[in-house]
Amino acid sequence: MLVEQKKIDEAVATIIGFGGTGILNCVQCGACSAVCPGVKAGFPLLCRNLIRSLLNGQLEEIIEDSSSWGCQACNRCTEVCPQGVRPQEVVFAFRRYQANELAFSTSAVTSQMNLYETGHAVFTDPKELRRQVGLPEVPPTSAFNKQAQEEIQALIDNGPMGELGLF
Amino acid sequence: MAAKVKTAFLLAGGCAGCEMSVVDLSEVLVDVLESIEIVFWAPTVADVKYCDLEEMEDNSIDVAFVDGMIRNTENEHTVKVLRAKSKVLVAFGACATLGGIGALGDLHTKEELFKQAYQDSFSTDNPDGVMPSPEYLLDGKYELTIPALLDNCATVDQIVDVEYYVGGCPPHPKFVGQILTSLLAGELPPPGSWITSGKAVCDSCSRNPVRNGQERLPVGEIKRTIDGTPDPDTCLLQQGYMCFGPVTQGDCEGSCLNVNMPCRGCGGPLPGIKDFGARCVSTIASSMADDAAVDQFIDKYNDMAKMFYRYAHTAGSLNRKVAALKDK
Amino acid sequence: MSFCPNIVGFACQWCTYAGADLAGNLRAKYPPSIKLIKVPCSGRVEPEHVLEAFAQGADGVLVGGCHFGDCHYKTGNHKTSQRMKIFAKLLADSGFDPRRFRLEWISGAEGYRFAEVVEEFTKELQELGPNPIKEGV
Amino acid sequence: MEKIGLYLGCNIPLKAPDIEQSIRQILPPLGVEPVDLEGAACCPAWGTAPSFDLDTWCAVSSRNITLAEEQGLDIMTGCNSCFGVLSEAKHFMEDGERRRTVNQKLAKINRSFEGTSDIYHIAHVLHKKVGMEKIREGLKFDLGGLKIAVQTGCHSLWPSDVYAVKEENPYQPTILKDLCEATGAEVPHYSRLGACCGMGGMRSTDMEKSLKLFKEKLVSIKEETDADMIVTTCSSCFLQFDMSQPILRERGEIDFEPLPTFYYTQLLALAMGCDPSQVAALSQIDRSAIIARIQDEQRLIKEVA
Amino acid sequence: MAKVGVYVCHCGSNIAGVIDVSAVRDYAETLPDVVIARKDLFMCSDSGQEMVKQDVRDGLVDRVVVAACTPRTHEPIFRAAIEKAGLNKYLFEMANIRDQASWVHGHDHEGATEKAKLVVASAVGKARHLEPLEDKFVDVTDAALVIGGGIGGISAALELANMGHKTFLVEKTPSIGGVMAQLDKTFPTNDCSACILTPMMVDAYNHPNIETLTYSEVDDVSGYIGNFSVKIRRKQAYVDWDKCTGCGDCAAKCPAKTPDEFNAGLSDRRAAFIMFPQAVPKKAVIDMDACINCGGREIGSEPKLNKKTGAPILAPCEKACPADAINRSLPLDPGGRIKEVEVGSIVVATGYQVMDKGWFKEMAPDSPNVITALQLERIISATGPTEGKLLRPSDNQKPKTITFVSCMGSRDANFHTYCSRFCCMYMIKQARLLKEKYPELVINMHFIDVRTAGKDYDEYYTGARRMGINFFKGKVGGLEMLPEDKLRVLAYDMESAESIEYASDLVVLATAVELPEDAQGLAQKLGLQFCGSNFFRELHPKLGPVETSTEGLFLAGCCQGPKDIPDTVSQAKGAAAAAAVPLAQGRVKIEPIISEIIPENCSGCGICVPLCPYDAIAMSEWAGTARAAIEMSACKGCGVCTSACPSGAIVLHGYEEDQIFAQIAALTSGGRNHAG
Repeated sequence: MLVEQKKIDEAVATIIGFGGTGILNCVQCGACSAVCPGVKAGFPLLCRNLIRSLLNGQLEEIIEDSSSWGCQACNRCTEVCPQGVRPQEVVFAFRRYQANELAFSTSAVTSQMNLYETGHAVFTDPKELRRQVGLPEVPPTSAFNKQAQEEIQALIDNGPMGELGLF
Repeated sequence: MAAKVKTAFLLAGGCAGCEMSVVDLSEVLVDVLESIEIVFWAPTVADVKYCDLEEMEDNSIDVAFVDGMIRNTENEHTVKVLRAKSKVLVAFGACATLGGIGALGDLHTKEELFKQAYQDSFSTDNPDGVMPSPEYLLDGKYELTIPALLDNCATVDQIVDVEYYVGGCPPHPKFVGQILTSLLAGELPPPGSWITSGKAVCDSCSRNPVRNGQERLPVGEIKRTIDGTPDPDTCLLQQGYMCFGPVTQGDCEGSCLNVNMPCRGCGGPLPGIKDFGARCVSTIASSMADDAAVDQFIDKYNDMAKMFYRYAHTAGSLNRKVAALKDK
Repeated sequence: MSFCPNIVGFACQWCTYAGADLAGNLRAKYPPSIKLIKVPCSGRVEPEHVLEAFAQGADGVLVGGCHFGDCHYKTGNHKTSQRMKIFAKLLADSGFDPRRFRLEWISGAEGYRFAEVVEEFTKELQELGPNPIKEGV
Repeated sequence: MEKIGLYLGCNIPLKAPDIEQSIRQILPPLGVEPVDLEGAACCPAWGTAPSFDLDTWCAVSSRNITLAEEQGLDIMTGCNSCFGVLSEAKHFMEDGERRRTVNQKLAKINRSFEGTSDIYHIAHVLHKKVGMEKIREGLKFDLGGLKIAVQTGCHSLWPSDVYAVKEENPYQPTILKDLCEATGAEVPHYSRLGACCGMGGMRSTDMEKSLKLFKEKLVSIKEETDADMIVTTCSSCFLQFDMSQPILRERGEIDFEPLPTFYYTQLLALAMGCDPSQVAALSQIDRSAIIARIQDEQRLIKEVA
Repeated sequence: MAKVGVYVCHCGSNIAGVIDVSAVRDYAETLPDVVIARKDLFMCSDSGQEMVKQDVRDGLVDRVVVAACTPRTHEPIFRAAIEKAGLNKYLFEMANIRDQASWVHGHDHEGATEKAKLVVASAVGKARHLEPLEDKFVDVTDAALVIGGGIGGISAALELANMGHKTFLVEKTPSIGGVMAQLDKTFPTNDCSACILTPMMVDAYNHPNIETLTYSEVDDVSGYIGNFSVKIRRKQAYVDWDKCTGCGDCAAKCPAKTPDEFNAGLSDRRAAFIMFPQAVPKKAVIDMDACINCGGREIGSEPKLNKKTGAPILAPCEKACPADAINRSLPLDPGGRIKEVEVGSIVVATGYQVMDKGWFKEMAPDSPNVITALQLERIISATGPTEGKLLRPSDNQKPKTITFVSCMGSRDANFHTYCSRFCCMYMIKQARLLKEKYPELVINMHFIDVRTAGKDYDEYYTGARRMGINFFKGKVGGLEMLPEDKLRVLAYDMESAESIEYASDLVVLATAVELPEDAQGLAQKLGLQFCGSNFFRELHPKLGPVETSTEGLFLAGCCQGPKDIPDTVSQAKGAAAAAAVPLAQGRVKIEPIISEIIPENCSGCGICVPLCPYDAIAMSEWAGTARAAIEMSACKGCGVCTSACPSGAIVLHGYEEDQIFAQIAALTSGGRNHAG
């Protein structure tokens, strides 16, 4: 691995730009990784190891790695971090970098489409089930609410997600 | 017999209380009049006109006393004339030296003052909302003028040079007597000075704990004068009644304290002190026990400017400059 | 166009002045708005000093002392706190914007904080504009 | 009766409406009136807007929060993920700069985030606002003798600095334990109490890794507690426990029958005597036997009966 | 009229790299009363100083302003220079244009230069009003006080005493010895702690120049270098120490139990107790907080009488004491008694405490088998609760696997950002001692990284690796409570980038070193300040490591920052040497930067009297009336009274009213409003 300052600066700036503002606080103690369910399950690039790669300037090299999408967003890392890094924000910042480069699994597209169209990331037609348990068929959510859906679409269109060409 | 000392009194924007103090000299005044000749005492006592003053020769008056602050164009004009006619000019009393109570009007705009005085006050009956105007044509033929209110109040020395200052609202008659006596004896401090004992009210106050060999304790609980009745023998400040005696020239010999009221500073600051209100804050705040007492104080006395600059607003180092901005 | 306000700072030599020196050691950047007058203790600062600075046209005045419990003279900063609390109210009630006056506790170990305080105060004064009495008189 | 905005999320109204029904049935008798947040959308889930753009995340979350703000209500969620996402978004919105930017977005749909609504999990509402005493008073059946393994779930524990209500020690959570014990049941400790169940992004990204984690947790429950059932306050954890136990069983990775799993309000609704066909109707694992044990006549509490 | 000379320093490029030094010099020349303005590459160099001295000697200048770095370091240097040239050294003022200008405004050269001009103008303004002042001298009390009886305090006291100075050694617990007395062995030599410490404790106690006051605390300190008055509260022991022989019979009979502090709470002691077997002095104490007043008899009340025999029914402790040292009928003052001593200098060696495990919620603090390293120290100590056998607290069984966790609360922004410095080493020591004694024990140690900077330290660590102790790089994230009171360790191995999980029987936390809670009160009494890490602040981290900003007050040991025993002893001896200087000199100089009351101007209001933090102001008779007066030697020159005096009667020399007003005038004179 070649260590290039330019690449390191670029990686750090990218992560900070996407919300991983604490990355430079990291002293690589590993406490985050010790409690991370993703690390335990075997995702190679989460928490301490992801931050290490980024601090080495390996941003482009790891862009296809799917570990970040295995992050449970549980924030155990944030709770134990002794330096206020908020490692989950770094993981998510990296995810955002990947997403904005369209480097994510196609299966993730469905939930974006669902969100855009129905306001619900998880969407199945609930009418039958709801009737069965004695509830009105239509829930009081955006699921069948045109105005609510338009509002969500306006919020998504008016931001980087809208520019990705998914919708 | 030596020539009598030519003396003048001018009331500027004041209440004439200072002149009452002169009159209160009673028999002493009779003795003094042996040695002085009143050449001008307007508009209160003598039947003289401003034009009489204007016609006098420059430097023809030996000593002139001005009481009251400079509040309108008339005050400003006459004090300038008097200055030219006088060898020695004395700013006499709290208003003339520091601004006095009336100067607190500078915390408000002219409009607010007029509205309050001519419209909103309880006893005013002015359904048409008529406001005084400097010029008025009566019946289409009589041109009447009244003095115009200045934008801001001024002390006498902010308008003309002043040789001596005397504090008090009003100056205590006994002290006035001493001043006149020393004037006549020619025992005067260098020009620019206050004629004063130079000591604080505390120095003559019988309640001052340290004069009685006791310790002065920090003030923990703050009281207003309406809170209970102060013990007449104990220091008022020590009891929590905010007394400005430590900060104030005590030529009054503690008149207010003698009737169980705390000092509010009419005597003015002690020699060498630049700003009465600011110094007063420093002293009074230092005498408090802790921040809690300070909070209690701020809570109980809601307007600090009217509290600490009650008599010294115009002389405050920043106030006149701030007042000049208020109508802008 | 923003202007560089002139801030007169009174700094106790044990804490805030030392903190300002530490900011230098750390090369912490802040605007050249503030100029410090060193005093032994913030308790040496009189309300008159602050008034004078404003009367002379200073855009802001900062009084800096030690944190409570940290005063080299045990309780000097408590007295400062008492005085300046009332004084700030006096300024406000006299019609002068009290935001131009700040009392801050900055220790000798807080170099970065000193820089941050100056940075922030400068920004606020830029928003407030120049001391109005400078033009007023 | 205290009103509170009922924020449903996605899973509960669309996939598990019996949980919704249980919430709607238990709250009024306990003195809380749930108010629908008409038009509420996804929180948005971690894998959507939060994975793309912070401001879009905050905008969608803030829109949901404004639905409650407009009615002057606080928000109550039943889903841990929603609780986490909304709480974190609100935390982000404390930054003035971000609040300005996001409010500019919201202005386009005539909304404005003010930050006046607090965000609660339904467990918090039951624990802090209703209280154990009132829960006990509302019971029809005493669950004494039943053993429950609890699963609090991640998103109401960490990071503790963003939550309006928090556990005294997030590593030893007690809120759900207290709630379950209020029904009379026993809630033994197990070592992987705080461990992740493997649901969420992990399950959609790598099913095998998710199951590996889940199995560890499940085994810890089985071996250390031998519980009669699992009770959770996270609708995602509920789905994992309900869907993945049969898979492990089928693969022969576990040698015991899947443990019936309930969302807490379902358990409480059953204990309060609600109709199981409405409040606990939908699950992969057959829960009829345990429901019968819960609503056994011998458990009837006299005063109520 | 003053003749002010202004000397502007380039400080190499430190100043000149940012500030236009020539422009500042040119500007200085235009200021009123400035007769000379010069510049030099390094004003503090010999040649720079010589330039000033020559101008003084030639009579060209009588006030000197140097525009350079901070007066906090360089004012003394220039004052000394002008004094050598024959000018009163207080006719000097510094303009700080480096630390507070060039170093912080590198992004704005023009702004920095303009600021430098104003700062110089301010210094000149003050200089014009400076008056000559004379140093004053006072005699010194030839005695020292050492606060804290740990290894630091003992070392300092012995050093001072051996130099011939009377020394009071004050310790708050019943025995000297401190934390070191609780330790089993010491790294890197594995010396038995008691074996090397106990002789020193005895030496100190028996030293003719040392008066050891244990079970005592400093109640109040007043005065100043050379003349401190100290009130020491000797706590009530409820045992007559003149009679007590330290036999321990009272403790043996006492029925009341309370956690034993010396054993870090792992065992109980009695209410009547001797702190530890090698205590010095070996005296019993009755802890009234724990005493159960046997027979319902409060201390200070007469015993009940036996109805049959009429004999008094004594408490077990009273009855047990063969030396008649315990008499519960005596109305002893619970506050103890105050002893007042006069000393010339003070060494503070109050030591540290370790954080409680309760702070670390992720570390299963409720488990009895999670312990602090100090607790393990007691477990492996022969005088400890298990008499040195490794048994875990939950079941008194020998653990098979033991885990060490470093950096608990140290290097952690949530608690203490600093490194506690000696944890790595003592963890390795404990692991080595255990592994030597129990080779079959599995020992896993988790570090962020291993820090072994010290003589023979790294060898000690590498040796531990060779002994078969397992080292993991990576901070432990948490513990989970397993059945049988075992703990699941959630750790991480940085080398393999994998998480680690295993069950451990005993977990040892190396919790951070911090000041004890009562340090705050002591700091107030002594006028000590705290550093960013919340230890007592030394005068200068490099050049004044044992001094404090209060003259005559010195620091030793962990109260100044975490240190191991060798460093503590070194610093203690350094502090003792520094504390001996004023005692040896016999008199000390008092800077004349102090307040003075002009009695002519005083109105006798007395406002200033309670304001003085040093009680230096009192009312006294002057010209037949009460006026305030300041005791010069007690004044420390804060100026709090000066600012409060309503009569303007108090002058703080060096910070006089006209000087400060001149500075304000200068700073507001030309304030440019440039685009920012």
